[in-house]
Parts: sequence; structure tokens; C-alpha cells
Amino acid sequence: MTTASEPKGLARASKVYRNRAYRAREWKAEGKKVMGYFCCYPPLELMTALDMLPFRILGDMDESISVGDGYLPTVMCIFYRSCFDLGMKGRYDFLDGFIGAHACDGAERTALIWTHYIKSPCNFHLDIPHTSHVAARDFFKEQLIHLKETLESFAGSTIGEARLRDAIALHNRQRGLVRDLYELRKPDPPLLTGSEALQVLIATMCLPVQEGSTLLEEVIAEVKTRRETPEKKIGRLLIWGSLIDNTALTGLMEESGLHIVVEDTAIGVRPFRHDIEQTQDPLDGLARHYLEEVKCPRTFVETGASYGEDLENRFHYLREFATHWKVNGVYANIIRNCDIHGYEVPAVRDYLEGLGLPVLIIEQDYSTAALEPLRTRFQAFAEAIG
Amino acid sequence: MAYLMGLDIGSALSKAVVMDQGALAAWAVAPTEGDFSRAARSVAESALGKVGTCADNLRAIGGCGIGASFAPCTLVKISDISCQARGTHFLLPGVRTVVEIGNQATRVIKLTELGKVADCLVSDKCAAGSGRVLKVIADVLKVDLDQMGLLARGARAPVKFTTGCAVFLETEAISRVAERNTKADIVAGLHRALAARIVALAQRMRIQKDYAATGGGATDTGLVDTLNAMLGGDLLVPEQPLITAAIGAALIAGEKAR
Amino acid sequence: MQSEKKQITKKSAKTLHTAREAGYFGKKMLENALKARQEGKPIGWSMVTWWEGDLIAKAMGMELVFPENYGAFCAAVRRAERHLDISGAEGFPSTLCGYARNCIGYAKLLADNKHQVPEDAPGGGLPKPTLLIGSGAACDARYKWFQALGRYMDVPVWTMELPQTGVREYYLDGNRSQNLRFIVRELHAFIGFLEKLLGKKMDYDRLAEMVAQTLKTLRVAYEVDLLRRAVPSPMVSQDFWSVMIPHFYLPDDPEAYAFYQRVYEEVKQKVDNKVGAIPNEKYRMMFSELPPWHSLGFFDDIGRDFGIAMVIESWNYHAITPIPEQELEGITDPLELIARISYRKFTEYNDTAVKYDAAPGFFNAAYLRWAEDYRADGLFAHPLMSCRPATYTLLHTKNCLEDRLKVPSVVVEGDIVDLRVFNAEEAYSKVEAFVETMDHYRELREKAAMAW
Amino acid sequence: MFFAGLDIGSTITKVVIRSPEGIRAAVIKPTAAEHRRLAHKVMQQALDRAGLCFDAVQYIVATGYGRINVPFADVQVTEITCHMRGIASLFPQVRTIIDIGGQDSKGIKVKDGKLAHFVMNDKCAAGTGRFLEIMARALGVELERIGPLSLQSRRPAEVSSICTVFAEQEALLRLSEGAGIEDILAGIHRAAAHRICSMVERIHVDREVALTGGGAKNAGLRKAVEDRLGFPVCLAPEPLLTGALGAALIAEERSARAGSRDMRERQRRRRLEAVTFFD
Repeated sequence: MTTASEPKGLARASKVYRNRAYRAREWKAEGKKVMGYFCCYPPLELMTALDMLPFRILGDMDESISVGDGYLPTVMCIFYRSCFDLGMKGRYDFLDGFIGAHACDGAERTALIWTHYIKSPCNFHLDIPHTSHVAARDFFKEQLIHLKETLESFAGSTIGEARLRDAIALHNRQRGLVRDLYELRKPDPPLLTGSEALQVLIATMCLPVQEGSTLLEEVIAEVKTRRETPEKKIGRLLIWGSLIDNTALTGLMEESGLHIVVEDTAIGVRPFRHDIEQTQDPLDGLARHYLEEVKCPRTFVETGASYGEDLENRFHYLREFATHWKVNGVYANIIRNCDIHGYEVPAVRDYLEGLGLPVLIIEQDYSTAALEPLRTRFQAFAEAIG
Repeated sequence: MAYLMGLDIGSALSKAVVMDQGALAAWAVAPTEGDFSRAARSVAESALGKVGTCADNLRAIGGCGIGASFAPCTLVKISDISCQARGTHFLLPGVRTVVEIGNQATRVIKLTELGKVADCLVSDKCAAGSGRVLKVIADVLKVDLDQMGLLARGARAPVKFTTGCAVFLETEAISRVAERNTKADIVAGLHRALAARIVALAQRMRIQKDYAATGGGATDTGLVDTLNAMLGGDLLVPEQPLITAAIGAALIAGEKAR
Repeated sequence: MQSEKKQITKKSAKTLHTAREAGYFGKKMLENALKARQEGKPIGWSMVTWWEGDLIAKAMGMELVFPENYGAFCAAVRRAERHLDISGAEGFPSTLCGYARNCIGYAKLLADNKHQVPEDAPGGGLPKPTLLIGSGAACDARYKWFQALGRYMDVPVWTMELPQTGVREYYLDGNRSQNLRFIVRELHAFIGFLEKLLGKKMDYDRLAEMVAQTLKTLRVAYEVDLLRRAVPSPMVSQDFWSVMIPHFYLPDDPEAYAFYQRVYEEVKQKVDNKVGAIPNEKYRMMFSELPPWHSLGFFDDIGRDFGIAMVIESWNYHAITPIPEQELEGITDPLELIARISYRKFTEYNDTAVKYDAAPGFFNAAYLRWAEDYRADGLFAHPLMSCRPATYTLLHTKNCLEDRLKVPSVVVEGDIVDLRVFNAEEAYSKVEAFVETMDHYRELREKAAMAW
Repeated sequence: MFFAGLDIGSTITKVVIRSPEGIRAAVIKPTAAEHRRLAHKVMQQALDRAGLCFDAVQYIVATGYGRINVPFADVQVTEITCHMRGIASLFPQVRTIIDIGGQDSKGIKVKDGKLAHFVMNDKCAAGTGRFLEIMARALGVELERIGPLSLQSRRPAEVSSICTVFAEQEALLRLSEGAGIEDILAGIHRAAAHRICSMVERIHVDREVALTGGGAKNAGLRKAVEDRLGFPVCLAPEPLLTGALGAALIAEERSARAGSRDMRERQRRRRLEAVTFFD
């Protein structure tokens, strides 16, 4: 448990951010289980309900990919290549279980290959349908039941309905706190920087849910009361696209005169935007939330009668973000070889430019060594906004 | 008396060897300078000259390298990869992985205990990661390739290069000089950048020890040391790292002629 | 950079007479589509759905064209470049699927031409569709790309669902039947969607006939695969890549069935008389996954020069291994049958994956089974710059073959539309060296007392 | 009132000093490694040429990849914005700018005098001035001559390699195969133009198009680009200066925005001296 010496608020967030595994290792030392998972689709509630620590598997933009190249081809998503590379290098050796997910091709194939070379006592591969048809949701629920049973047999105990409801409540509370955190980014200048927010969000993905929520409360209190607030900048960015898990990239944008006020990414609002509805059978709520409310272009949205209608169906929520967070520019972040977002680029650009928002599109190589050349692009974008 | 000859006519260097009863009798290396045919003739003649014989006494000629087919003689064209493998095996039988750092590309070849090719990868998309970048920087710093290793030993804070492109490396090196970085730090930085790329290529195969470095890049002791460190030791370099492919060409041509 | 312009054969001279006739089916598909256009029949652009969607759409009177196939075609006739440039200009990343970028570029031209097929369109072009049938199976591009076409045509997209659970999960209690139920429910939804779109009812008897015909065609196609296990190999990949078209795209077409019976006869003949596809078969290689369409002659060259026979290839193009009788017992509903056929495609090698501890079952395990069945000496792995799904698992397959069966792989990069990536000279010298590698691993297999 | 723009490019440094009436002086100097530290010297030359003392300059904008190396500049602005402004002032009708610099090439879209979209290549030398420099050196032709020479070609030679180093080898090979130097050069210019245009096309090439940067001075490259686009391009009287000009124009605006006390403060602190690198 967190000791007295343990820093609080932003300081703790940054400590966890910098050493993501340390709390998980402590947890493991306490004799409890740590479950690694891909993307935002495996329901954390199922793990929390069994007193397991769900641990988000991420890559490392500072670490050049080496060992992993013997197993995954270089043409595939660099983020998942990096995740796998770290796995092969033993950086995730503390995991008791691995939960892969068919979030996208990259996640799916990496997960299937991961379990072959990186052995964990407990493995599950979560298939996720591509539509949100009724049959798809039922199928997804069935998959969740298989996951639940796999976890239960590994834990040697079962998830009673009450425990599951409690877990859902705990995670909903955390989702609410994250939304509160985002509220603090609405003023101009925002009360906390994009890099600070990123550290907090990643920290919550490496901590047990209650500790994560405590951290969020600390941060919110701290930020509301701290004297020195971030300086005013020209740009108020919405980031859309592939995830960003390193402050070197957000820092570069901020140095270039751009505030980051909201992120529609798999580390940004996507996992936190909606609470899970407490349904008769809790699994219905889980299934609906993870299949339909976690918005990622990986899930097909039924086509509208016209292109305009289609765009509205797919991206209307971006308009809300833009207005509520007073966005004046959008950075479309594409990690090279991220097909899911790559195919979306022209459409999302059409939609956002239709709202009068300038869009900067960059395909980047998920490597801090390759960031410097992007500086001029961000600066020019800031100049274009200002 | 029947000699074997091997020719390796590369984009930067041409090499010729003469083998006598399975032993290396003579060898010659000369810059290609864009004229494959002329370069092939001159290295062939000087190698023959050294053993004091002429082309008529050759039982077979094996050729490899991008310019081999321009050679003014009839030869058995053999794949560069097989030649590199066989030649290295001839000089260093214990080697299981050859890293050939050539002017155009870097090759990683896994060998069987008989010196046959077990697996192979080539960096062929662009010159980044090829030996070429060494020459580029050597020219900028006005030092000889074979002095680079010595130079790098004096490095205190090796420069971090932000580009892999062989061309931009040159400009970056130039501005590093202007920024008062020492030649030593620049060269050491280059060695690291290049070695990292080569190791990354090698990592795409599950390579086995012993390792060997050949080709022009292997004449740079600084690069070799850095590579050796990154590979965790056991990196050997043949006494004549430039002529391994030519030796292989001669040996294989001999077998085929039998 | 290459100095010598080594003479590399571009087009493959196929070894089967029947293979030379197969082109007819490709033409037939395009012509039918254009005819349908004139007759005002509904046209569908369809992804390969491994028979999940095609039969149903056709039974509803829809004519189908396959943009993936069109991509390969445009590349082969060197007409893809323009389409790729347009797709880039439209803002689609150049790292996306080459087939997709070709189709997107073409769709833009079609839209600019008021949805009339442009005069100069390669191969007569693809007429504007009534419906786009995407698929979630195997790769994301195959529904994202059709969704992206919304910029150029107001045409509805239907995304076929095909579960893709892991090998371990496949064997979990009840999962298999749940997957099948899901597929069947989706097929019902698809039919409902089509009936609304086309304003007509599904003729289930017709559908049932088409499914029956499909099962027959796939069966012969599979039996041809069985014959190919013979040594020397009676036919090679160069043949397969032509004869596959009918079973892959038109299995419900009686002509396709008749064609395969002829293929079977011809191959059987050669097996009975021990006639090899290539005169001096010394090495037997497998190929994964999508071939360099524009230079298939390369495989003739290495056959001639090194005695390499390409004995089996491209898992995704093959007919399914027959569904065990007991699984079909008492099943008459054509949708139940379709579900089993398509699901079979993605699960048929799960048992192999278990046997060799070599998941995933799709794109991977098949090659381990084949290595044994076809006595393969090596795998020709063909990573593609712009087709990730056919590339993701290649290194893994390479490792599995090496570790489990002592079968080596040669890796030669290429692409499905950018013809310049596949460097025939480089490939040739890699294969030349690989011959040594195959010898070496043969010795290893002998030492390990393996069957071949 | 005078305003200055310094454009420290990878290979060439340019300075423009202007007053509201127009350009007062301009200097173009190679950015030798040393000179990157010596922006103040080039600035001094420009001042001498303009017959001005340093304090007479109200506001200074630095741009180009060496913009950080101008300690006496009031502000740094990217070359993307500066080129845009420079061209917009010369050719209001231009919608697309293709800038071919020594180290990188860019495509810039202008919309109502503002920066709309841009793309740039700075990862790989293909399609940059460096590419042509190296080819010229390899073929032993002065850089100034390769353009005109290439225009004499009847059968442009095939140069397929993208990598500059490989293309160099390929060019030499064509030479040894007996291809004419003008044909090889034509092939090289065509390859460069293809590379540049296919990048710029990603942001849609709308007319009018202006060509700037060192590459714009090369008649052969200009022709190759126009062939690829299918229409003629606008060319500034001195394509090298558009960035510095834009910077000077921005300097004028910024000084108008800044309060006069603030301006005096700036000028007081300003020193015309070399950059010192700290490590």
C-alpha cells in the first residue's frame, strides 16, 4: 500500500509514469495477481472483481525495437511492435496473465504471437466483432463470459454478481474523476498541461482502481489550488487518432505554442467518456459499454444515406469536444502503419475542416529519436492557427 | 598446375584471389571507380602476377558482386551470399553468422557448419546502415577509414545523430564540426548509429555465435568494437575482411568445375 | 541497385493445359458485371468473404465484382500507379493496402466521371455498385476501405462478421456453436438488409442449390490439392494461381465445377504416370502468402535453374478442407451450411496449431501441416510492403517451421501493387543461396529421422 | 523604419532588409558549417549594403532550419510561414508553393493569404537540393550547368533508385553503359521532380503554383516539375529570397503589434554577435 514517503498528486503521477511497473511489482509481492491487457477493450471490471490488478500494456518510444524484429515484420504497427519487443526483453515479466484483444489487426496478431513466445500462467484472447449489430453484442457478451470463466478458474474463485457490480461502480467512479480532470482543461489557459494529463492517465492504467482514483482526486485538488498555471498559448488542440504514451511528443507540441486540451485516443477520453450502465445482468452493461461506447474507428458505424450523414454518425462527438474545450486546431496523430486510423484520415479531415478547424496530419514513427524533425511542423501549425 | 580464381567486383572495391590446392596463393584489391571491366582486369592481373602465372593456368574462375558480369573473362557467376558465406567459413570455420558491411548494403548471413547459407537478410532499401556512411564521414573529417577506429577511442561524449540517411549524415557531421564537437565524438557517434542499425537488421534473424564482420566496414576497428559490444562479444574479423567473397567465389567455382 | 539486367521471365508459362483455360473465368466475371450494368441489374463490389456473402448476394440476383482482384489486375497490367497517386492526393496514407489505394483511386475517377465507367479504365473498369460488401475477416482494410469509399459514392456498406477467436478459445465449451450462431444470425440480418435494399424476397431454394454446388466445387478443388502431395509434384503454384479463380470467386457456377473436374483429370493423369510439373524436381517449396502477380515467371526460372517445384501455396486462396460428415448431419438450412463453410476456413487448421503449438490457426498453422503432407524443403516467404495481414505472421511461421519441422524459409520482399519492390535479380540470388540452405536442413531432418 | 528577415537555410543564408517602401538590401551567402554560427556577419553585410546601423532595424525575424542560431532576432518563425508570406506578397494568385531547399522540400497551400496545409520531406535526401548537388558532383558537372544540360536530352535515361547513394551509382552505371550525360541528367531531374510532386500532390496541387528555393533556379528541374504538373509555374525574381522576404514582412507586422516601449527595450538588449553553443 502507498507509504508515507509516497509522493502525492502530480508528483506521484509522474513517479508512476516514469516507473510504471513498480506498484504492480509491489502488488505481486503482496501475493496478488497482475493481468496485462491490450487496448481499451478487455473489461477491467472482471479483473478488479477478482482482486487482480489490470495493467495496460504500452510500448516505449525511447527504446529502439530490436529483439522483437525477429518475430514481427517491420511493416506492421510500430506501437504493437514496440509492445512485443518490450515483452521479449522481459519488461513485462511481472505479469501473471495476458489478455489480448482483437481491437485491430495489429493488436490481434501481436496478441496471438505474444502468447506463443511470452508465457503467462493465464491467457485469453478476446475477439471483438466489427459491428454493433444486436447479434454482435450478444456474441461479444458470450466472449466476455468465456473471459470471466477463464479468469475465475485462474483465480480459483468466482465473480458473484455483487462483486461485479461493486467493480463496475469503482471503475465508473474513476471514469467520472477522469472526466472531472478534463473539465480542468476547459479554461484558457487550461489548468493542467497535456503532458501532465498524460502522466496521470497512464498512471491510472498502472494502478489498482482505488489508488488510481485517489491519485485523480489528489491531482484535481492540487491543480485547482496551485498558483503557477500553464502559460497562455495560441493553440488549443484536439488530438485525434493513434494513442500517445510519451510526454516527449506532447511536450514537443507544447513547446511549439500548442496546448493540448482533449484527446480522442485510446489513452485519452475513449475508455472514460461513458459510465457503464448497471443492468439487470451486469454483463449486458459491460458488453454494451465496451463494444459500443468505447469509440474507435475499429468498430464499423452503419453508413448513412449520404456522405454528410455518414460523417455526422461517425464523428458528431468530435464537434462536442471542439465546442466544449474551445478547440482551435486538430492534430491527427497516425502511428505509421496504423490502418484503423489511416483509412479514417480523409473523412475525419473533411468533417473537422467542415467545422472550420485546421487539421495537422502527421504519420510518425513512434520513436523519440525521430521527433525533432516534427518540431518545425508543429511550430508552423501554431503559426497557421495564430 | 591448376589454380582457382575468384573475383568480387563491387560498387566501390574490386577484389581478386588466386587459390592453389585449397590454399590462398595471392590476392589483390583495387577501387572500382565506376569501370567494372577495367577494375576486374587489373585486380585479376595483379593477383595472377603475384603467383607468377597467367589466366591459362586457371582451372576455373568464379565471380560475384554487381560488376562481375562485366569482367573481361568467362566466369561462373555465383550469388554474392554463397560466396561471402563460403569464403568466411574458409578463413574462420567456427563462424555461424557473418555481418558483411559493404558499400551499398549490409548483409547478415547465417552459416551451417559446412559454410553453407543457413539464412540471410539484406539491407537494400537505402544506403543508411551500409558501409558507405563511414566513407562519407571519413571524407568530411578528412581522416582515413582505417584511422577511424583509433580516432574513436578518444571519444568523450559520442554525438547522437538524428538521421540515418547517408547523405544527411554528411551535413549533420559538418554542422557538428562547426558546433565544436571533436572528431573523436563524431566518429564514435557514427559508429554507434551504424552499429545499432546493423544489429537491428541482425536481430531480424535469431543469430548464433561466433560472429564475423567482413567487407569494407570491417576495416574500421571502431565500428567493429562497437558492434562487438552490442552483440555481446565473439565478433571475429578475418585478417583480410575484403576478400572473403572472392575466396568463396573461387572455391565454389572449383567445386562446380569438378 | 542492380547492374546486370538479368533476363527474368515475367509471365509464367503454366504447366497445366487447364490452367491456361482458367483466364476465361476472370474475363467472365468482369463481362458479367458490365452486362449487368447495361441490364440495370444490381451490382455488388465485394471483398473476398470466403463464400460468406457472395452466395447470398448472388442468390438475390446481384452481380459481384471483387475490387481486390481488380487491384491485382491493374497492377499486373501496370495500370495501378495512377490510381495509387490519386489515393495519395486524396490524403490516404501510402502505407495502406495497395489494393485499397488502387480501388480508392479508381472510385475517385468513377465519381469524377459522373459514375460512368471511364473510357480508358483498365480491363473495362468496375461499374458503379449498388452495394459494398465489406468483411471483418482477416484484415481491417476490408471494411475500412469500403467505408472510406463513401467520399465518392453514396452506396450502402454492409460489413460481414466472421468471428476470429484464438486457438485456445476455439476449444472453450460452447464457443464454436456460439460463433456459428452469431454468423447465422448475421446472415439473416444480411438477407433482411438485401431484401429491403433490392425490394425482393430471397429465393431460399435457389440459395440451397448454389450452396450445394459450392460444396461440390470446393470438394474437387480440395481433391486436386490432395493429388499435389505426389512426388514429383504434378502441378505448381504458377498453375494454382490461375486455376484458383473459379473456386475462389465462382464456386456456385456449374462451369467452375466442370472445369475443376477437368483439372482433376489432368493432374490425376500426371500423378499416375509420375510426370512432374517441372522436369527435374529437386526441391519442393511452399509459398506464403500473396504472390508477385506481375513476375510469376520468376518461379519458372527457379524451377528450370534449380529444380525448385512450388508444391503448395497461399493458404487463404485454397478451398476448405472438407467439413466432417457428422458436423453436417441433418443440416439443410443453407445459411447454417454457409456459416460452417466460411467458419471452417478460419478454424480448419486449429488442430494443427494445437499439435505443433503453433497458433494462430489462420495464415500460419496450415504451413506446418503442409510441410509434412507435401514433403516441403522450404518456404518462400513473401512479405508485402502494403498488405499487412498477409505479412504479420510470416516471421512467426518461419520460426515455427524451423523450430518444429526443420524446414527453412527464404524471405523475399515484394508488394501486391508496387511492382518495383519485388527485385527479381535480388530474389534470384537469394534463392540460389537458399538451395544450399535447403540441402543443410534436409540433412538435419535426416539426422532427426523425420519423414522427408 | 526598417525590418529584417534572416533565412538561415541548410546550404544558403539569406537576409532581406526592407522598409514599408520596399526592399532596401538583400544578401545571399553560403551557409558553410562555420557560417551557421556567424549569422551576425551576414547581417552586418546586409546592413552595410543598406547603409544602415544595427539600431536602425526595428524588428528582426529569423527563419530557416538555422533560425535558432540568430541570438539577435526578435522572434523565430518557421520557413513554411515565411515562404508563404513572401510568395503571397509577390504572387497573390498563388495557391500552392513548392519549395525545393538544400536539405528538404516542402509543399505549402495558401488560402486567403494564410497558411492552409503543408507537407515536407526532411527524412531522406531524395527530392532535395542535396540530391542534385551529389549527382552533379558524381558526374563532374557544375551544379549551375546540370539544369540547362538536361534540357538538351532526347532520350532521358532511367534512374529508378530513390536513395541518393544508389541513384548516384545507377547514374555512373548508365554512364559506363554509354548513355549521354544530358540524358542521365534529364533522368535525374525527372526522378527528383517525380519524388517532389508526388509528395506535394498529397495536399492537392491547385493553380497557380509557385516554385521557390534553390531548386527553383534549376531550369531542368523547373521543366521536369512543369511536365509532371502539366502547366507552367510562377517563379520569383530571386527564388532564394522568398523566405527572408516573408520574414521581413512578418517583422513589420510584429513590430506594429508590439508596444513602442517593449520595442525600445528589445533594441537595447539586442547584440549583433555570434551564437555560442553550450553542451
